[in-house]
Amino acid sequence: MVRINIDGKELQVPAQSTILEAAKNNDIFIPTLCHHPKLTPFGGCRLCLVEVKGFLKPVTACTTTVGEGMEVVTSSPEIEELRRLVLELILSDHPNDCMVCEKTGSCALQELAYMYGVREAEYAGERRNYETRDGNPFIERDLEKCILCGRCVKACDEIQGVEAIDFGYRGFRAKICTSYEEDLDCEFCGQCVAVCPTGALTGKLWKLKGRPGTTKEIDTVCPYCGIGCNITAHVKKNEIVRITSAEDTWNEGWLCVKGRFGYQFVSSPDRLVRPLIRTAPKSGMPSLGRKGIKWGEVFREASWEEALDLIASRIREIKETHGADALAGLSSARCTNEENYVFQKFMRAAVGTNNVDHCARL
Amino acid sequence: MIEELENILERYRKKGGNIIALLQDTQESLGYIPRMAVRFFSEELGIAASRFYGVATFYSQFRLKPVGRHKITACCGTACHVRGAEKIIGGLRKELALPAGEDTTPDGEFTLEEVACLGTCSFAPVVMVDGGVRGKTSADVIVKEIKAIRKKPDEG
Amino acid sequence: MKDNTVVRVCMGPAGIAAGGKAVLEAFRETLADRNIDAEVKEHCSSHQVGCLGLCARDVLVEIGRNGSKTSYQYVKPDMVGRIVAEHIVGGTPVKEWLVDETFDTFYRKQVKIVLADCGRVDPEDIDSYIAAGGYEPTREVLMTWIPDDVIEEIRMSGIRGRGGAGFPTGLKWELARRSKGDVKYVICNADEGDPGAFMDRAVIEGNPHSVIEGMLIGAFAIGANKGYVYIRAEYPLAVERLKLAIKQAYERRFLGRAIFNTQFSFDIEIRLGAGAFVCGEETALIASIEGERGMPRSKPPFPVNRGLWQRPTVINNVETLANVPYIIRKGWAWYASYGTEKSKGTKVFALTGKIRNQGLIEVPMGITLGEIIHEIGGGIEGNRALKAVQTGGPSGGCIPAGMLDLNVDYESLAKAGSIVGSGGMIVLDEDNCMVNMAKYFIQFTQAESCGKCVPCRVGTKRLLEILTRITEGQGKEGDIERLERLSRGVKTASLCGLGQTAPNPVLSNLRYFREEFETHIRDKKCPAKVCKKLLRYSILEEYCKGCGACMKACPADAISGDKKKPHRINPDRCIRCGACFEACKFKSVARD
Amino acid sequence: MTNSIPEIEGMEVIFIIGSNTKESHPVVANRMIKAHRRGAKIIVADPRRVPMVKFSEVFLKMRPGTDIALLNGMAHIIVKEGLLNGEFVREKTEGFDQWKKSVEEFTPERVEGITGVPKEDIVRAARLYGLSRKAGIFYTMGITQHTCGTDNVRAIANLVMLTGNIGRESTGVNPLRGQNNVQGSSDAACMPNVYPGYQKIDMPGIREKFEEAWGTALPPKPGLTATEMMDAAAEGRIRAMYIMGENPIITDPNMHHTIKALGSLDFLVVQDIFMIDTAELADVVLPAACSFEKDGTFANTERKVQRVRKAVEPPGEARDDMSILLEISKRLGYDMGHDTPEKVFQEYGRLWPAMAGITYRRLDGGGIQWPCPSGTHPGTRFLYKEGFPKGKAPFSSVAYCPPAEVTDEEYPFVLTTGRNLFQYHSGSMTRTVKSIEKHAGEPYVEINPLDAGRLGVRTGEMIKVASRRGEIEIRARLTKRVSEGTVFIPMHYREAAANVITNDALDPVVKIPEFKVCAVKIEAVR
Repeated sequence: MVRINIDGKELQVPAQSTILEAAKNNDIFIPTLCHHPKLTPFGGCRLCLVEVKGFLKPVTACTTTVGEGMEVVTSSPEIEELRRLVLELILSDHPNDCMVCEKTGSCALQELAYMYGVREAEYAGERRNYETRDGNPFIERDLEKCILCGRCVKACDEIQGVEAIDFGYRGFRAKICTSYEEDLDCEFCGQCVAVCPTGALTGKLWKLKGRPGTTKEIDTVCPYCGIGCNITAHVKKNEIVRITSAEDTWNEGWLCVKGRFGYQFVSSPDRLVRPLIRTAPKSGMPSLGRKGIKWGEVFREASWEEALDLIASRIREIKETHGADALAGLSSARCTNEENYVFQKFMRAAVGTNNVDHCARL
Repeated sequence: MIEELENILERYRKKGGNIIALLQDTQESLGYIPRMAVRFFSEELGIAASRFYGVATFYSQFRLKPVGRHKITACCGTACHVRGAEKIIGGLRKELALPAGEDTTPDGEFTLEEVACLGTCSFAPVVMVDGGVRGKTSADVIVKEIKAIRKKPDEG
Repeated sequence: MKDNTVVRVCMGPAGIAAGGKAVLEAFRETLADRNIDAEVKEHCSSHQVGCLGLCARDVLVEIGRNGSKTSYQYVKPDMVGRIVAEHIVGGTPVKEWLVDETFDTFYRKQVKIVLADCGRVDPEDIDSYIAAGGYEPTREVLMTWIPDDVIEEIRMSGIRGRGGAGFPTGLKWELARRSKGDVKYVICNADEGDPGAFMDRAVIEGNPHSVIEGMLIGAFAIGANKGYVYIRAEYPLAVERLKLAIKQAYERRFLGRAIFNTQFSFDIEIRLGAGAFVCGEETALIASIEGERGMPRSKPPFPVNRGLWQRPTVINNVETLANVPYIIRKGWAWYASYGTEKSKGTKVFALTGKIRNQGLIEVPMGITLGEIIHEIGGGIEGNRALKAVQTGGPSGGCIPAGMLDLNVDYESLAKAGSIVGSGGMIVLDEDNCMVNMAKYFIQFTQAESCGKCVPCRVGTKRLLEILTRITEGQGKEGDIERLERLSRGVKTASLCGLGQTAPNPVLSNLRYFREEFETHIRDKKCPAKVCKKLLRYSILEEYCKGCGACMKACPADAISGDKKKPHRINPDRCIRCGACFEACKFKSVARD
Repeated sequence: MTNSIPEIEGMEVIFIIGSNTKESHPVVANRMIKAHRRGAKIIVADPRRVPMVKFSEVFLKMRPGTDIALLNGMAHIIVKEGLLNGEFVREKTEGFDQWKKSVEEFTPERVEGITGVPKEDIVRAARLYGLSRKAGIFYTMGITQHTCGTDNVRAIANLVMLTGNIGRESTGVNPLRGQNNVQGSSDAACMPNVYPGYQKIDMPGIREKFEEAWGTALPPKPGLTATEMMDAAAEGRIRAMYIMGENPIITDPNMHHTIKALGSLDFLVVQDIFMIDTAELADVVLPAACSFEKDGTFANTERKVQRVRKAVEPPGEARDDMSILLEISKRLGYDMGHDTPEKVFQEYGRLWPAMAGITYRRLDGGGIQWPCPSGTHPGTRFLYKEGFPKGKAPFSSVAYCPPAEVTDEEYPFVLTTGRNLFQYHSGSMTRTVKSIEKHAGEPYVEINPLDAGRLGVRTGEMIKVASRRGEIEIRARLTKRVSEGTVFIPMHYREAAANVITNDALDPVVKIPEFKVCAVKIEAVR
């Protein structure tokens, strides 16, 4: 631990922490755009500039580690003027379409622009414009909204180990690129989307479905692999319109392509919506994806009452004629603990057999 | 092309090097950095292709498109600037009818390159034509040379 | 006939540019024809600076006979015959072709340390360097000194980084020595990026071993065993010479293991820059040597603590290192006897622009700008009036004509709003537009910005846009204030040296030539008549002979008029290309 | 898992065998990459050059089905070079000396012969793992889906005990579960031989306890496993099946056999969210709710129980599985006496001490890892801190035996099956997701370019892959990922279902089929 002084507050902070971390942990606000707590520092946006006694120039709080007896000022007229100018410059090269931007409401840039009351850019000038759009099916890349903070590049490298993207070109032409600017072809984990502070990276499925603040958010668990990542479902009009994961979950907000973008099955038109009872004899062979089978000719829709009664009576028959062990049940690794508990209890206590298993082995 | 790339890779693996060196060798032997070269190195070395592209687009030395048969290098150093380098470049672009943003003629004959400083400031304005230095020169002089090159059948 | 005549023909880039090859051939042939057994040497190629340094007068030819030397300037092949006939055979020099008197004043005020051996030694032959006392300092240091002595010696000499920032070299070495780490590096920064500066190239081409020696001594001082020279690929000759020099140094075991049979071993590798000005910045240079994009990293940590591959690293520029062996040889006191209290020793400048004697000069720190311009430089070219002197390239600023008594040293230049920088010194006359100059430099830095930090990436772009519109007659009220605010912001908020100094040309030009900016903005006029879009062309009827030359020349059909009758320019059609102005033989086209 | 996922960051050595972690458990891979960035050394053993190899120190590209040889070989080296953890072996294990003999024959030379892995690499891997006292092993179906699956796991256990790499933070053995609640459905005893919490039904007192709790008599003898059920059905011993959220036609080996089995049932109920392949053979199909449409809990691969919360209403008349079962149960004259998931969970906790301390309220503060015996217990991040439950853990000698089906002239290629990053299991969910289908909607077989060359097959061309059990036509994907003589087909695609071909030979103990190895022949389709 070292002793430092931020804005007159005497603080004890871990020796290796940066000024920014020290400030954050003590609820002292320093604006940032390129910094992300889970990624290595970058120091590009210059918003976290602070004055440190003994230094000739302001330094970036995100890259400077504390030292014993360090005296830091996080806000002064000079510093605020610099931050304001930086924001003006960023906005001078940023599209003005917050009204239709998926990020509105959760956009770090928008929030800071609001805080500093920066509106039309004093330094209006040429803006990047990129006609070509990335054709990948998952991630919308609107590079005109990119502020070159490099978070996506780091997430792709440090977290996912894929390095599908990197900085390309330089100066005003600098741009986040895939190799030879081909369409993104990666693991589509969307960590880049998760860390993007602006609307540059969003989900293609999200488009105009509903922005944070206008949706109901429910914390639950990913329906896919056995890792059980914590996710938040964003719901609008009884439809899941977005899946996100909070930074403070045990999975640190990281997900995979299935967890982040694989939620459409819930609202699929192919979902079963009514009990079905077979009318035609069994063909013996399933269609295995062959199209054009009319289920109406094989099954008829039935009421729950009828379906459940039928099942109960058939089970009773078979049990009476062949014994309980002529029945068997397969439960599901995709159902909840409670349902699995009930299922085996059902087979054992209600049906009377231990012929119960699930697909753990498959 | 493949065996050239393999040779480069061989050298790289022997003396050890880095992305820049690899790209410099590639450009040296191929004249530019083809897409497939990057793919090849990326697969062989397990270095992400995006990093090669990032480096290749950062340094002005690297070209992603083939370079023209004849190379004209105009110095834009300060000394040359104060002695009218802009005028020369303008004149050459006009003569070569270079499309905006392009530095090589559509027929792949000429590439006009602008460099920060050739370090012969005392001879400003300076232009290099196929490696030959032309000091205290002017647009007209160079244009004449270009016309001459156009006339005589290329021996290279 | 036997003769001890030596003909030296300047074959440096400038020499070659001026047709040195042809002259060289001419001499070889003529002498052969007359079967005179005289040595014909490529001269400036190795001694481009050392011998004459007045490349503006290339092709320069030096004829040495019986110890005496005579120099000819502006030699063309067709002049060779006569020179051979009258001078070499006849023994009487061709007066009218000899170099003129300013030739000597060019030297009087110079003090040569770094450049001293350039020209005396053959850069392609290590022996000639050794003969001139080369590698003796290294031997002495390695065998009889301890690292702290070396650092002390350098510290006392007061030498400061010649690359631009002027950080005390001794202190840098001391910090690196104290920094913990078993592996340390020395990097020679030969990525001479400043347009208008070429002393590093000259030193490496003229005396590469002095740089190697500087690195050796520095490495010994900080405890490094590996060094890199980061050099521009645009300097093929320098690269070639350096490679050769390193090879020879290895052969003599001045590099490698157990140098001079001591414990000390040191290796040098060359890394070619790939064309990025920003790589002159320490941390960007490091990234580049590691093979990555040359994007600067935030400091602290400083390279002396965590540099190349996270190891302690000292980065010195070529000129700095080339000084080291001489300081060791002659002692700190001798070195410190030159220069001012805070700026010791000499500095090499590349004197160019609208000045008579162009070329590299080495002067003691503290010499006045006036001495450089008028005595060394021989005054302004033609009979135009001096307007300003630009120093420090894109990171520097302009010193107006009125301040010629300014001392040239780190402090004084800084006070005047410019910097010593890497030593570019461009002389501007009344035909140079200061707004255009500011625009030129911002254009340069903007194109070289790496794009990592916002102030530099977007800020320089906006500066350029504002300057551009001013030079095109679109300047708005308040633009000067905009420029000032933005410049101040970019200076303090940028991540690295490039951005932190990029606005200097704007600020200093605003400081000394504000009214020129105002004229551009308010009156839409360019006093220096440089900014095309602000020029107005008209035909002075009284002089016009109606020859029609201007009409032919005009690409926009803006000129009309009957033969033999005064022509007229239609201002609405005129695109201000100036073609008519140049075409008119009767000076009847007016431009204002 | 004996460890929890965040512990991975602290591991010195990570030994991944038979797990394509980056594609099957991507977020675990993220942790491994983090560890790697902090200097952890990664060993990967796999027949394929799986993505994690990019981060590995050593890659052991082994022939499919030779895991035991490899693992015994590593043990052999660790013993011979004295890298073993003597103290741990003495105090925590038994049967070492006898076991030791069993690995003597597994010399690097011999193991190289069997596995095809250069012996230098085997030695390097053995030293890395053997010298580390903070190592974790990770495996999945690549280990278990073999006729020798149980022995594979034993061989891993031996390695772990030999080095004492277990029972501490960031140190242990970690099977990664394939589906969101495999752990949970095992815990909850959807298994033929145990009651909830792995309480053996044939252990004295256990059945009585549950009969008392459930207020009814319970069948005494263990039932059949899923794969045994299929055989029984085919033979007519099983007459009716109730399948909830499973798609055995696609996921079971030897599809034709499965179809025959299910086809011969008198009565089949399928309860699912889609009209899955298996449902097409059903007599009654019931529309169920998916996990976004109900409340409950999942237990993940690290034994962490987490809350599942209802986000949307089920479509149409679809109902959650639990209430459906409760209804039928009532109709069968048995009222289970609880109606909400929370009440079910409470009963679950009452009957299984390890779950007793977990409540829905506590879960709102984040997941809890069982064992969690009391309301104040924080849960258990890693297992065996206080040694093994049954006292000393026994070394068990495992002999290497080749796969049930080996290659021959007629069937010269080894087929191994698995998953890819984009699709999930039988595809019933992911294959309805447009973007995923657009990107990874087509079945393919990975084949080594050299093999393809010999067969005259180019990337994208259709080829026929046939085994003794069936054949499919599928697009070739040429890649060095697979070695010569080996081909790989992902299991997800019904239109070219790998399980038409796979072998239904079972592991004698846990009855897992040998998905990972079978012999096939390949020809170009012209």
